[in-house]
Amino acid sequence: MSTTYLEAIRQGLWEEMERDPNVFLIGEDIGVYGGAFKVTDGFYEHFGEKRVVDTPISEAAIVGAAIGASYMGLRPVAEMQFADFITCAFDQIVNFAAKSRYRWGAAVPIVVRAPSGGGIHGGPFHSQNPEMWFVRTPGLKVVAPATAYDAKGLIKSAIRDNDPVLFFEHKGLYRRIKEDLPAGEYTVPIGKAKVVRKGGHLSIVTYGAMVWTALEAADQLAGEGISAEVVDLRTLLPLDRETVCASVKKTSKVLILHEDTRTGGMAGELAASISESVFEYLDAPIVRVTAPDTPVPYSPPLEDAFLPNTAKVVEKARWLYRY
Amino acid sequence: MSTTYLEAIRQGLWEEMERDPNVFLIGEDIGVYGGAFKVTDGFYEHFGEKRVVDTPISEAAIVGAAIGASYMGLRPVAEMQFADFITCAFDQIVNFAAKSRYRWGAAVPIVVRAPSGGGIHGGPFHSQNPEMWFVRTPGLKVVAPATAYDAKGLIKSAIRDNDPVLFFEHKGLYRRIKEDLPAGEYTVPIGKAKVVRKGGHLSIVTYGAMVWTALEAADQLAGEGISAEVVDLRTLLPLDRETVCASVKKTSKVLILHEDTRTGGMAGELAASISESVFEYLDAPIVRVTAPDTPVPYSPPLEDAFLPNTAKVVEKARWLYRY
Amino acid sequence: MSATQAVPTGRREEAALAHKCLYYMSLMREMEDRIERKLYRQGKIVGGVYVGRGQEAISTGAALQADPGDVLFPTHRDMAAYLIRGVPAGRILAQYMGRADGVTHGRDANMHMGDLQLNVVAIISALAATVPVAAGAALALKYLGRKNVAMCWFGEGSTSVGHWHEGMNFASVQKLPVVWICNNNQYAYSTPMSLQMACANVADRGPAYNTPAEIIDGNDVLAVHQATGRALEYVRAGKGPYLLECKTFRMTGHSAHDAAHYVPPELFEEWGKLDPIARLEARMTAEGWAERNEIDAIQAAVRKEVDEAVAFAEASPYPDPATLTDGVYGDQ
Amino acid sequence: MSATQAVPTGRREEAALAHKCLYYMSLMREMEDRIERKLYRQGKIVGGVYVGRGQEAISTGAALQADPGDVLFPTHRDMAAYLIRGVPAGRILAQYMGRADGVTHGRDANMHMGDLQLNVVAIISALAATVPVAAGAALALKYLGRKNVAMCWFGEGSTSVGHWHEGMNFASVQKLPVVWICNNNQYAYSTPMSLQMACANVADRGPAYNTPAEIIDGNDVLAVHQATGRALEYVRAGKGPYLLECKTFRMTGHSAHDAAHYVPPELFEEWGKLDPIARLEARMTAEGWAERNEIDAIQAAVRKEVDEAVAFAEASPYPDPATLTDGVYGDQ
Ligand SMILES: Cc1ncc(C[n+]2csc(CCOP(=O)(O)OP(=O)(O)O)c2C)c(N)n1
Ligand SMILES: Cc1ncc(C[n+]2csc(CCOP(=O)(O)OP(=O)(O)O)c2C)c(N)n1
Ligand SMILES: [Mg+2]
Ligand SMILES: [Mg+2]
Repeated sequence: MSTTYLEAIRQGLWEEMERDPNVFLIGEDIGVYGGAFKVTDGFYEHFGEKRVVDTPISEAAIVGAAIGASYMGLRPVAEMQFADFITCAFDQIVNFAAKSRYRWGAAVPIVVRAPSGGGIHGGPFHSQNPEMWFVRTPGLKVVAPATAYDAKGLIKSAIRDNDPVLFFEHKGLYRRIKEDLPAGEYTVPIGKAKVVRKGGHLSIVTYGAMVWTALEAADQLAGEGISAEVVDLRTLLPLDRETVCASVKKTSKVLILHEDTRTGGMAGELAASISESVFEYLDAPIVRVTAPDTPVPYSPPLEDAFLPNTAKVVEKARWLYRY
Repeated sequence: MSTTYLEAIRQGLWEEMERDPNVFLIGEDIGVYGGAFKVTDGFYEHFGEKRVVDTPISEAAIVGAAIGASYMGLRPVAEMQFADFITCAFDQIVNFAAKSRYRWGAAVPIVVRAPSGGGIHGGPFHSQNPEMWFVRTPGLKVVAPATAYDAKGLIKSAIRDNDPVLFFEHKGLYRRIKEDLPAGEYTVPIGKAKVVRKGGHLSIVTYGAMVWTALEAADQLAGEGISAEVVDLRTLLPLDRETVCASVKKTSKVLILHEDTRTGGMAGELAASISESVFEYLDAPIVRVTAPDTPVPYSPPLEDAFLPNTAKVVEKARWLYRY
Repeated sequence: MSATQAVPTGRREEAALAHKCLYYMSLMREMEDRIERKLYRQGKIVGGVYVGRGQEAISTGAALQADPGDVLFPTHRDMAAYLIRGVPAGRILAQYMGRADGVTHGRDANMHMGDLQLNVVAIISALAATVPVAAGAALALKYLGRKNVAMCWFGEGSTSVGHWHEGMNFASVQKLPVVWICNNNQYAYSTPMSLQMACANVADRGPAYNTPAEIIDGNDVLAVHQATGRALEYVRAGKGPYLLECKTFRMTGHSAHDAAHYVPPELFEEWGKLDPIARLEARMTAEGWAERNEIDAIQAAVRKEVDEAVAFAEASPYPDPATLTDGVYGDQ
Repeated sequence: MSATQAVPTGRREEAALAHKCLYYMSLMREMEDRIERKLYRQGKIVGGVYVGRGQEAISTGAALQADPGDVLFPTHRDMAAYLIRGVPAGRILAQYMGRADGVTHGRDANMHMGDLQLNVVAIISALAATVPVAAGAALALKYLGRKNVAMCWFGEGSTSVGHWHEGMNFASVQKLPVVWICNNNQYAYSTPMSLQMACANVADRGPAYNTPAEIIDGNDVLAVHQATGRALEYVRAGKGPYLLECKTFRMTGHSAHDAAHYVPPELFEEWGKLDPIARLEARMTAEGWAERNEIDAIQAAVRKEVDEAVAFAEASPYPDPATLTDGVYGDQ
């Protein structure tokens, strides 16, 4: 029975709540309503109001309360209704949660779930990819699954992790992708990238919804005799530099793809890492395919132009191949 | 008469307030007290409470009010008491100010001054370099002067700029550096880097307080027959990729230096830009010298180990030279 | 001598005001009905749709008191404020449809629109973020010696946001000329008042800022109009901010995709009887401010105006993707 | 039969409490005097120094009411809370001096310290950030069925911060077991109450959260102790949070490098007469709770304890730079 990305997250949350009575959910409209995207639909009925805490509109209080509860031994999973509102909880995340263990040894085992990403015509405040505000903040972990399998396995790992984990769920994938999940319980380790398609001519390094774009591009490129390897980062912090560099070592050419805007994006960090560690293996410039440096526009033709897509990846990959 | 970095900023603010009655200051303890670092000492007495607005402890309201006032035609200069507290105004900056012009054509000509940087044993919350939270946010401009001359010229340009400018003043430089400033009025353009020392063997690209570290390192390297060019970015967004790439084209080797932590730091963006644009000119890996990925520790021996310094730069530069 | 002329002067003003109120409330209602029940279902609006059905009295009654130089900060449920400011209905519909003639030219969605020429400021999604911004606009009005004020709306749920508190506090300390207007529709998305705040009224928060706070019937447009008049008098006199809590009810789901199963049906029923448009119509005929046929004429005019606006919006092209990166900066 | 034995039981308890209060207030005073007036001037403390001189009654009176299982969230002016919790004086001084034996092992500065074993949580610099965190701790205590509460201090200036409002509101909606304690020392850095809030008292903000709020004399340690008792009774009964506003005065600059020229000298004079330690001493002798020589003995013991603590701290090594990157993550 095929499981959607959304349902996979649901299952992961449900299983962890069944497993550990200290796991609880906190957020806006997650209880009776079941969450803006219905990820927690039915949780309130099953687990009760103690473990599914509906809050006022107070992102800072949601994350702050999660931190405080985690100090007392609980395992809070906070939901941002949209990832865009995480900016309202920013100080709590980057200053309170991220630095707690380093400063005074107090672990902050919280998860902040945040539906991010575009492609649903949500406009500038319901489409952002805020990951880089956090990838640059030591003490946090940042996860961005692309598949239903990984989404379930990573949410479970995130809940069990002893550090604050930001869990960016791509809302465009919620109901778009499906796969068969194993019957038994499993986790996916935080901090490990995955080669999701093997190839020899060039590497495409990406994460989140763009993994599907990369795979489509790789398919198309294969038809032209170009063999692209696709690396799905899965975790953005800590970054699995080894897997990325191993792929580049093999292919000698790399295209970095992300839905996020260009300047200060993940591609920068990857480019630095690659040109630091495997420079001698590089046979071509490091190429980026990203959104341009603008807010996410609302109107469909504008957003379509804004988002990276298969055609843009194929074009750049061809150029790279021929280089 | 030699002018400190702090005094240069003071002068720039003062001159702009004299020039344009719509320029005003807003922040905590900036009035009667003259600001935590005394940057606005004497302004309240001279310009009065209308133009020097002391606020409650409300960073979001400070920036929000600045935005609102700018919509009405004023030119607000907001002060964060320490750059670290800018996280409390995060939503206002990255969502309200940054996106306003793009969304609905409403310019937000505000300046947010933020004393940043370490080396004063301020600990994790009085030493941060928050620039990358903003460099990754389209619609903002981010400035980080290294010299008294640039500090004055850039604060004046920032005030005249029609977009939101984050002005990171390195608090470690406030009273440490001095220079003679021109008698007449001048500005320094936003968006232009500067080659502050010419050299042929390698480029050191940096900004803020690290410019002085780079120059010291270049001096020392010169003694060993290694000629290092030093590029001071001055503006971090929009980034002057041309000046950086031109230098790399010339030297073929580049060391990127910043006080900020490594992952997701400015060096990443620069590395991506360089390996994208001037890859063929590179004769060696792109090297980074940065702080490690930890919060800024308080104790002097820890902070000394944390901060990049001349010795670390020289060592890496030597390696690069020999490569 | 027509019926209207027979009315004494004071009554004539009341009648004229009632006509205006009815027109704008009805126009807002018709616009939103068309958006939510037609265009959205036809797939012509691809982003979110939030309407102010049942709450039209608040933006109408309040905005009609404002001078053109007063600066408005409406929420996603205050469309009448735009209409009163003179934003053309067609451009609002084009906005919803992501067209080039939309108020933001397709850059932003639905009620995220503003026009500084008309002194109306665009919200961002993050709730209550306009509260400190409105305080800043008020600061500027005072700074510049203008006699104008800022008028800022927010939902009761938005009062939980830290920015709300900071803006309310700052404005009160600085005695800024701003009228705060709470659309208390008793729900924030699915969250009822009881899970939003422990106090019974948003007005109970006035004393925290030493800001006078008045509770009014938000479904009575003339009551809102009058209360806003009192608030404006206080605020224009330089006494500082004033808070109006308008009790109302959200006669719809949170957005077009929310069926509001969590709202007890009795509440819809009860509040349905207090519909501000029906109430005003009844009052108008009862007071002799209008004949039934005059009211019908207003409604017909409104429908025609919206028909034309829809036609305008549908004829508007989509924005040119070539403009995608324009206007991030002023010196671009 | 000694003088103490002559005191009836109730009085004996009062006397014992007064002794304890005097000891902790004096210890805090002596620690901070040594830090600010000696170690800092000797250059042995390189970071910021903030003291609670004149405010010792608040952290002392309140923290002495707490059970060890109650979770404390003190501010930068509440050192007594740490001492009462059993954080050794020497480790606190080592903390200020950035030494390996400091509570945070040199990682963070001054009062930025905590110990979850002792149920005391470290502030971050951003003011009021602990308020929602304390609410979360209280939520967990309730969740886990513990009978304990959270006790969270903040300055009056911190009540302007959005996080304060969000935390207060959330705690009240959820009826969480938390006692809020405001150190209202009338200044926030250089900012007086009048520029911080338009209301006269922080307690005026209680109704915004339907949280009972009591104003007490923050320079009377026994009054603070009693009021905290009342608050705890209410809170432990599951009735929700309780707010205590303790009026006091900051008898010092904001930090060691601030001469507080902006404070009218009369205020220092006036409040100097209300010094909580001198007042308690006077009361103790007046009530017959202690002879002057017993009080002198307490003060001598305190000085000796601090002498030893200084020696401990000065003997403590600096942290090893090789540990710089340890402990950013748990699985490192
Ligand atoms: C900071 C923030 N958090 C969450 C949301 C998602 N959201 C949009 S509207 C809404 C409810 C708003 O309630 P209220 O302020 O009462 O206004 P109403 O919609 O009832 O008019 C929520 C939670 C948001 N827009 N901003
Ligand atoms: C969010 C934030 N803004 C600014 C500061 C700088 N700052 C440190 S203490 C202080 C004053 C605090 O006043 P109050 O809350 O009354 O506490 P007090 O120091 O008077 O005890 C300020 C402004 C800060 N620490 N955090
Ligand atoms: Mg509402
Ligand atoms: Mg204070």
